[in-house]
Amino acid sequence: GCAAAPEETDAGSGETLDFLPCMVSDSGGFDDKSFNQLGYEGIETAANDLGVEFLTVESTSDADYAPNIESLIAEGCDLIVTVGFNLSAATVEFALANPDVNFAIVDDAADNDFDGTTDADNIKPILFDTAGAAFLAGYAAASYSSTGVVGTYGGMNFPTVSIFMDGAAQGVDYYNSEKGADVTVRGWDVAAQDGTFIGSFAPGTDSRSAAQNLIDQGADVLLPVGGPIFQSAVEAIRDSGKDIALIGVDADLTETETAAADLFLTSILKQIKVAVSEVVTEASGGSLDTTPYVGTLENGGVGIAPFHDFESKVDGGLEAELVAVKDGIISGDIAVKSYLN
Amino acid sequence: MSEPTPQKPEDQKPEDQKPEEAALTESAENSETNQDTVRWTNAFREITSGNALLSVLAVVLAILIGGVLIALTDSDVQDAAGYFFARPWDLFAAIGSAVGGAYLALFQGSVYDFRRDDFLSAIKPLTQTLVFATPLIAAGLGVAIAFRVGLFNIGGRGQIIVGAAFAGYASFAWDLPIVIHVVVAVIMGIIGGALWGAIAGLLKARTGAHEVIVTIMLNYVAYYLISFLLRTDLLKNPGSNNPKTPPAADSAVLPPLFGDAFKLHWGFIVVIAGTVLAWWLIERSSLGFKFRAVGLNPHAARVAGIKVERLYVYVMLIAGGYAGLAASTEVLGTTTSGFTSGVDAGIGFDAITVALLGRSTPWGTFAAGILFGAFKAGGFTMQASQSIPIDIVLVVQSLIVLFIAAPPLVRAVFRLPQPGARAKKVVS
Amino acid sequence: MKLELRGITKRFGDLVANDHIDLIIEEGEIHSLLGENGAGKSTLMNVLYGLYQAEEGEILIDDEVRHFAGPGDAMRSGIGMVHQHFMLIPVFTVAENVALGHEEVYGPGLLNLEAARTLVRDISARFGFDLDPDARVEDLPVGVQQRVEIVKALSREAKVLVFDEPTAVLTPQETNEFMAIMRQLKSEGTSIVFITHKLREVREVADRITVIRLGKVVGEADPNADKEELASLMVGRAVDLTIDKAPAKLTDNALIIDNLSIADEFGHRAVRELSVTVQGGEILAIAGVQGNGQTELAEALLGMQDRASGSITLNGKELLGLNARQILDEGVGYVPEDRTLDGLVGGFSIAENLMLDRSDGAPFVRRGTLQTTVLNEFATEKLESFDIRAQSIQESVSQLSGGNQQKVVLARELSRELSLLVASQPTRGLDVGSIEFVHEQIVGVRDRGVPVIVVSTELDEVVSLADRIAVMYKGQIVGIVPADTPREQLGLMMAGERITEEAA
Amino acid sequence: MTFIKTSESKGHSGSKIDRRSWKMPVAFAIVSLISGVLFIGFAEDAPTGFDLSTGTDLFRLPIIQLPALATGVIVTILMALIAVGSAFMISQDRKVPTWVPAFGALFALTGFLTWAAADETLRVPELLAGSLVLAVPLIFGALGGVISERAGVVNIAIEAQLLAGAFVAAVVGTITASPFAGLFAAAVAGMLVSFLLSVFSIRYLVNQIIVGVVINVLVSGLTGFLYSQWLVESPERLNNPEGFSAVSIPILSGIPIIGPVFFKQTVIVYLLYIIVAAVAFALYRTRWGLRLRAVGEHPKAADTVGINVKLTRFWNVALAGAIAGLGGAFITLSQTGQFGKDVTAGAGFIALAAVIFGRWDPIKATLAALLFGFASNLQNALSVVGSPVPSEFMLMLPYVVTIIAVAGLVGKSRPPAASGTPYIKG
Ligand SMILES: Nc1ncnc2c1ncn2[C@@H]1O[C@H](COP(=O)(O)OP(=O)(O)OP(=O)(O)O)[C@@H](O)[C@H]1O
Ligand SMILES: Nc1ncnc2c1ncn2[C@@H]1O[C@H](COP(=O)(O)OP(=O)(O)OP(=O)(O)O)[C@@H](O)[C@H]1O
Ligand SMILES: [Mg+2]
Ligand SMILES: [Mg+2]
Repeated sequence: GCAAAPEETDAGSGETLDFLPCMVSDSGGFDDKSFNQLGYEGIETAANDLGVEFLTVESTSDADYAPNIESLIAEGCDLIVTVGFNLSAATVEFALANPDVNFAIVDDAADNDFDGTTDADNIKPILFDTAGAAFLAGYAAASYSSTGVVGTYGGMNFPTVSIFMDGAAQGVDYYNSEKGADVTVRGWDVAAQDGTFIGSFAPGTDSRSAAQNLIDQGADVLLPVGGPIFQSAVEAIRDSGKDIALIGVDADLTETETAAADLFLTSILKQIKVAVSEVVTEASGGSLDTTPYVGTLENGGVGIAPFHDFESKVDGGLEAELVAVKDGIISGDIAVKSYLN
Repeated sequence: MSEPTPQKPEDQKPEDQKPEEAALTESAENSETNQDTVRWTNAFREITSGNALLSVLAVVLAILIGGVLIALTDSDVQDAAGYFFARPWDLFAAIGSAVGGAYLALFQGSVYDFRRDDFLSAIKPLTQTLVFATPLIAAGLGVAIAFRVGLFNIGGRGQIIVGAAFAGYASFAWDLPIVIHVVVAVIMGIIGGALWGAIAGLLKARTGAHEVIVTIMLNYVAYYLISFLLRTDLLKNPGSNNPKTPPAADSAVLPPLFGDAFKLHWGFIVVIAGTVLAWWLIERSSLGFKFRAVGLNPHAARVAGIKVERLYVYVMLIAGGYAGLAASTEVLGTTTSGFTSGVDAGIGFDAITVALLGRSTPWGTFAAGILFGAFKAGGFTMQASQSIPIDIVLVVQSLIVLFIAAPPLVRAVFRLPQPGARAKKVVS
Repeated sequence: MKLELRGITKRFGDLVANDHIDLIIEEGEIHSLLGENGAGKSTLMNVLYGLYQAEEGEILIDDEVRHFAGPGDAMRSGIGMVHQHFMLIPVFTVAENVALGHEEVYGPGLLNLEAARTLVRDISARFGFDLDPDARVEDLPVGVQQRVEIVKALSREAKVLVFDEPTAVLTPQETNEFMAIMRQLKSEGTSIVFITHKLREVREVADRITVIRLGKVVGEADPNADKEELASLMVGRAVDLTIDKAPAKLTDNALIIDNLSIADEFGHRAVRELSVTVQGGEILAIAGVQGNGQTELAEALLGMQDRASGSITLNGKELLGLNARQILDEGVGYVPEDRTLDGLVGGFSIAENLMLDRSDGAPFVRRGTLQTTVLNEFATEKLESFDIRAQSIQESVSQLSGGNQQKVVLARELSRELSLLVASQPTRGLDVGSIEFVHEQIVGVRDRGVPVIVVSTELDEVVSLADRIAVMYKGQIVGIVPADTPREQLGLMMAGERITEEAA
Repeated sequence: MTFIKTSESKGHSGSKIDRRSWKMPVAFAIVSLISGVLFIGFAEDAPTGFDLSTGTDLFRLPIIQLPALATGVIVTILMALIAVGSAFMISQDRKVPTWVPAFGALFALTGFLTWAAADETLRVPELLAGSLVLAVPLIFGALGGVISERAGVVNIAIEAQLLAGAFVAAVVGTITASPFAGLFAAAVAGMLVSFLLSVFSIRYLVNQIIVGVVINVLVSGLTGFLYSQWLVESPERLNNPEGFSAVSIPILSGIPIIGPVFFKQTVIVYLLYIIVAAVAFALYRTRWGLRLRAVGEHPKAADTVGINVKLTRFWNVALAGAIAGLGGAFITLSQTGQFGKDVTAGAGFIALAAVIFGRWDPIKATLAALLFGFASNLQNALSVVGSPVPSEFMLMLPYVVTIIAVAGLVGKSRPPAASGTPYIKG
């Protein structure tokens, strides 16, 4: 350590914004390579742009949510973003008790009395209609697959997980009916609403084993759903020495997971980062419109990522077909079923 | 680990061990002293031999090591270290503020918050500590009681999950009058945990299956079972698709102890009662006498006409029941808005440490539960105000347990004389 | 090799187990140590063997001071020890046990067990032992285990051998053989320290006797002194070695064992079609070499054997099929063979051990709650009446000496209303003073008109306690003879010889 | 030290006490019942394929096709026959040969597979190879447990040893860009955890179970802390280790079934074969093993023949930690490609169960771990081909199998006599 000491600046920027955005993760933590992490990036981006500090706290279990929100309130947060349906009840509780603090919740409608409206005026739900995007990815996977087997598996059979698998499976079916093809989906059964799950969201041996079994059954496109569990699939693919593509979830993993960029056919995007960042920015102005934000194919809140390196490997007409399918979904001509509708 | 094997006198008495250390070294402690005189002499000796002091020093030592970790990873400290030679005092200031801030936050979050103006809100963290301690004590008692019979109950997690399912179901699916509802729901939780615990006891009694294996496996089974049930209308909120139960009916909620401003609920009182009961059970009841006999020497117990196998079942019923009580206080008192498959929240495993730190005695477990509750409660504030990862709390916690359990080490670190150290036996 | 201990002092906390002990063992002598339970004999030997470090004093070999940091040093200096509690690994074979610690190996550590086997065979041959080097030690009878210990010590070419109560577990024949071995060793120039509580043995083989009391050497005794003299020197008071007991007054109460068979888990029968009747007011001693079914028989009487068939009736009530609880409730008193394993809960206090088999109802439990006041009064009374030497009733029994532990068991078993007493090896390892007391107690029960069964491998005990003696061999009773049967004849019966003249 | 040798008698009246175990007929009767309901009642009338070959085999074995319904009927009848037969033999006081339940279990398994995978083809070599891979960290952990407990120190800290190994392997493997360095470092890390266990339990005589439990928490907290502080910040520099990839052994790997299962694995797995064989051999045949077992069975006896009990325990616990650490390295270097919080996910506890299940014997513990690995992988394989059972119940499979195996087959087990008791010299 012989670097020069920094100048003792007295923060020249006189008019710093008096705004403290905060965030609570669910028990997955902020390194979950999924909505917690994207939410974190969202609040980070917005805070940096605004030039303000921000606070984040991680939950390790279900018992942590309420105390975490409470301690953030104690720290004087102006906006508290919570991530996941697990925090729904606690968010509503504290929103009602603290009407002068703004709240936002990712992936949940904060409607615990099921009356169709958010339970507190000061909560902004940030929702995503992911099934449509997954449908597109399924279609693309079916088109890309040369073995005619698309495999998927998830962390646990939660609706927020299975919606990807379900949408993709419907996309494959749609491809089959359109093209008279016979691509099968392994790991998800639309009728039973059940499939292959590893029982956790850890990228451990179980995830690896699930991927391996799908590969053994001939799958050449894999859709692992559940935060970081795709990492084990990457290892399984590399070791198999086969030409197998992955479909990412939540963010464009080709860009964020550079080490495995060559494996991602595409990703099912949920623009959590963008949406959170927008909400934070809006709230910094003092007022927040709390009508729910719903990311759809139409508004670009969900979608699929570009094919990047796979551009040359996919069918020439695929891009155009996908645009048509997307329009069909938006217009309602193609019905995508999910638990949300 | 071994089945409870009787310890022959010849290899039982550690010659250079002090009584207070021996207690921790043995799986189950010696019987309780009845004569007041003896008890007072013991207490007096404990204090004078520096046992209380040692516990404090153990905590200090653990906190110091935790502080090193905090300092090492603090970004201000790292920055200041970068220009250490230019302005060394910056480094010390940064270390001081990082470590001091962290522990101040821990204290403010768990005991008393100076930043509040009025006493009531300042003392709120202490009530928060008790909220977190409540299930830890209950589940810890479950581990401790089993331990006294020589059984190592790692199954707190599964027992809590099943207990929560039972208590939760009773709380939202049944419609019962006020007071009765909450009592029934709490009892249902106890029954659920007890049944799950009893599986391990039964298998041990009937087939000799080792309780450690069975309880570990039953944890997973319970987890997947509740995960499944949360996908069905049995436990899932019919209005929602999320794998989460409906909230407990108001009539089934354990009411707050000090009004709505404080989270502390009647569950804490129930757990105090549970601790008294556990104390009576272990130290004063005929059943507890048999438990301890079996724990210390199952052979002799059998020869004395004690039905060892049956006791394995009973004790696992009781141990599971306590874990179920922990579940009840959670889903009926602390998180009444419904729960998910994560309802155990690590309590099942923490309970093992709590029980062991409490030397498997009821009141020891009670105290250890409160210490751990304080760590949990303070951890939130530490994280929120100082951005210190919650993991550091785990580290400090485990170091404290280790140091408390090894007084000679603490003595050595603080250069205190080792009692019983003789001229020829140098204990370094 | 001459061995000298000079001013050895060993303390355990406040207790001075050895207080400036001086002891000289000349080359080629058998030196006997006598002393009560807890006098400090084993402690002294453990110091000599390097297991304990003495606070004061020194050890000299051939007038040269040696320091033993551990048993390894002692062994290298030619000291071998057969410990009071066997130091054998039960799951190892004989050869492995003998090899342990000085194994011969090939290359990087591959065991050469053949060398160990040869060693075992050679030494066995020298002493006429019949030892299978590949037998697992836990499967061997104690007497044979004893030989393994001896072979182990000899395999290291010990010049001084310490035997700490080696005969406590041996049959009379084995004891005689053992004494022959000691003489043979002595003639080969080995010095021997021999600790025993049995005065007959001391008088037979010892060249010199040192008496230790309360950690101090109180003097030397003449090997030709009579038993009473030795006993009183040892205990510090006069001891009456003969039991006065009135002739048996038989009552109608009776234990009738009929056609009892007990199979072990492999289906071999440990007890075969055994029938015997014990009348109230008499002591039936069951003699026999250990391992001939006595243990199983005693356990069956307490319902601890579930592969038993036949019938056991006590005053007309069938006991077989009842569990231990029910049998205890029938008034059966039981003194188990292994007190630390089966008789006592080491971590419990004396008081708690005294209520161990009455943990269900009155007087110690009411409405599920322990009655501590009642228990404490009871325990205090028993402490006194059974002369249990302890600091308080709260002292953990594991702190007591063997004799006092046995008294706790007896105090418990004899303070119930008994309809049958079964006592296995009631005085194993006890000193003469304690034996005297225990025997009085057992005779007291008999005089109350209760049938008593004493299982013992100790002929002295059998002969002095019994009204009738049943000798067991291979699961059967080879004969029931009167108490005054000559020892030689009993010895023959214990070897399986059937005797025709049956006593009523 | 002897074990609980007798159990309470049940009958009251009889002068003859029945001690025959009816476990087996009861178990097979239940299986027969279940098989009747599921495999016949709910059977899909389609064949199930069992593919015994992989593309790289020296020669191809045929795909075996079993008709689901017919197999169900046969298995049900067979189970019933075994139940009745064994009941008869037991009532005649005859011992049922061990091959009967063994083959019975195999048939029951076949019946289950045929039913669950009806209309699909199961790839047997892959199924088995995957089982082995899932078992590898468990075997390493279990060996660590066996060695430590055989030396008299209960090793609850297997989870911590695995986790420390996994963490260090990832970090060192990344920094040095050498998987071998990572592997070595993992062994060292496991050993360090062992030192902690030894110091507290052997030197300071703290209850070994307490130390183990606490060390698990400590290592979980420490690795979690360092992970979120360092690894997350710069994954490329710290958490992107060079992994091991599979190496096929020529010829051997071409043998059908056996080849793809055992001889197309990574270096760590080959190392595992060597370690298992070495430990199993050395434990009973070398001076090291003899002394190790001696201090675990009867430390005082070992002391009296001049063995330094504490030192022997110390180094063997260290060795145990090193071996368990390798298991952790396998997870990050060969399975997940990077470290994640609590990446071991309780494998240490399953390994602990395998130690007990395997009765403290290296080979048996390995087999126990393999059984668990098989059940886990079967779960995956079946859910991938689409099984009729809800996924959560499939996920329970390995745990339920273990409970049944322990309760039904193993029963009481006898640990090393002195395991868990500190050795205190007088
Ligand atoms: N390891 C120990 N720790 C504390 N006290 C001990 C220890 N070993 C022995 N003692 C005490 O030292 C005294 C002497 O015991 P020692 O074993 O030498 O007796 P002993 O003469 O061999 O008796 P016995 O005839 O019963 O074998 C006893 O009072 C005993 O309680
Ligand atoms: N660690 C110890 N602490 C206190 N007392 C001990 C300890 N170890 C042994 N003792 C006591 O030492 C004495 C002698 O012990 P030892 O094991 O040599 O013989 P013992 O129990 O008297 O056996 P026996 O009755 O067979 O002669 C006993 O009083 C025993 O209770
Ligand atoms: Mg003794
Ligand atoms: Mg002695």
